Amino acid sequence: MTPRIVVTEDDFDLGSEADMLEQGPDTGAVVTFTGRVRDVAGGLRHMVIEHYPGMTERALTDMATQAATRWPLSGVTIIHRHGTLAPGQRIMMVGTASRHREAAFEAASFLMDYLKSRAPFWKKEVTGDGADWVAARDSDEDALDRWRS
Amino acid sequence: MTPRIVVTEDDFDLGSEADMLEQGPDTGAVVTFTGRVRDVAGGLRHMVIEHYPGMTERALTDMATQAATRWPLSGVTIIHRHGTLAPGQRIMMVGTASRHREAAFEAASFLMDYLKSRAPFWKKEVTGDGADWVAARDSDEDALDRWRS
Amino acid sequence: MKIRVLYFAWLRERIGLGREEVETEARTVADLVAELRAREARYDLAFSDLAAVRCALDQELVEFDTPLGQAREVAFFPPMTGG
Amino acid sequence: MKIRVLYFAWLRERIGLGREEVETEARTVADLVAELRAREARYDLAFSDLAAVRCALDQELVEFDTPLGQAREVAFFPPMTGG
Repeated sequence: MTPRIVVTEDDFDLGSEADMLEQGPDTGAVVTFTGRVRDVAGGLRHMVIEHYPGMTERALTDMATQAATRWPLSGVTIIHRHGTLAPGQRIMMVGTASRHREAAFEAASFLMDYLKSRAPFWKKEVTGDGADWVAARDSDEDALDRWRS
Repeated sequence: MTPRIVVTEDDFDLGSEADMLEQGPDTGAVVTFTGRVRDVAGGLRHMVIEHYPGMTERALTDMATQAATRWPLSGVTIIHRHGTLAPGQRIMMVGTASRHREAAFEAASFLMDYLKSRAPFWKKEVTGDGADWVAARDSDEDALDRWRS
Repeated sequence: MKIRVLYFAWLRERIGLGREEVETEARTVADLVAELRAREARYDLAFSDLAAVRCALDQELVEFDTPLGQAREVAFFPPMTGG
Repeated sequence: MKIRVLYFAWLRERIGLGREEVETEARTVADLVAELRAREARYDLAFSDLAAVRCALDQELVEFDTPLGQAREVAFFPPMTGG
């Protein structure tokens, strides 16, 4: 299983990404998570996502590999955009394919938890009042606890 | 939030279903689960899915309503096919949209657990050796325990 | 009273039909099952292991000891295997 | 030794550059931070609350007490907010 890792300024097509994950005779379950720019109080003009080229791809590949070690996965896709994104635009997706639903759900949830606080992306929100870097949430850090065993 | 419930013989388009769920200014997270006909030992010719028209739609609507009571959801989609399906074809999907990822993940997982053993669908596998109704798994019944509180 | 009885999956196949109208004085679902089993061997066989049968009254899952009441439709089927 | 130092997000903005080559004899990441803070007020300000700063050595997350060793690249940034 070679994970599909994409870091890009461009949008992606969820349908064709899911189609790719569905291939293979033993894939019964595909879970996708898609994250999208929400509007914020005060009116979001756009969001700017910065990342650390090189480390980003390494970190995402490492997470996908860890997931494939913990669950029997036939496919993993992680796509994350950077640059300037307007409200309503897609930011990222993870997709997991497995024989059974539990593995696909858990692996997708694991990948999201790690991606939130271990992949080198930073979000800045630009509103009419100025620009602010999004603060990390303690709850995102806490979410990692359930995967430590 | 009016759930989108579809019981049909036809295939569906995951991309456009996810697009519909992504609408709305406060939707930050969309989770989809897609189930697909796996091949089975002995060589699956096709699967036949029978359902209970009328009760099926009621049961799925009821599950979606329960999910929306437990989690802050801006959208729920459940699509389930019936009739004859070949290996590799999509059987069903659930999709959930929310402000935050935890709600979208948990609600999708909840819907799948209920759908597996509380929605009136029955699967029959047709192989070269004959036809057999798929037996319910105890683990599917057990999966419901975690949602009882 | 007259009630519509539906059978699904292997219950439908063993009994040989998917629906029928039944005239019954049964008080509960279990009483109705007993009447059906007394009719013919194919019913008796289909209902021989009730642990493997589920039932719905007017499209709601119920236990076998549920009174039929004013129900218009009762359905029998194996444990569900959707998803 | 010479090491490439990268800054991201508000650290980049406060320091006013995204990368630089630094000549240092620092043993650990923390020693390097101390050297940088001693240079100029903008560095001192950027690193004033280390609890809000994360670092990576050759693109792997590490603690501040990690020896620089033969590392060629060190990066400083706020807690990550991907997803």
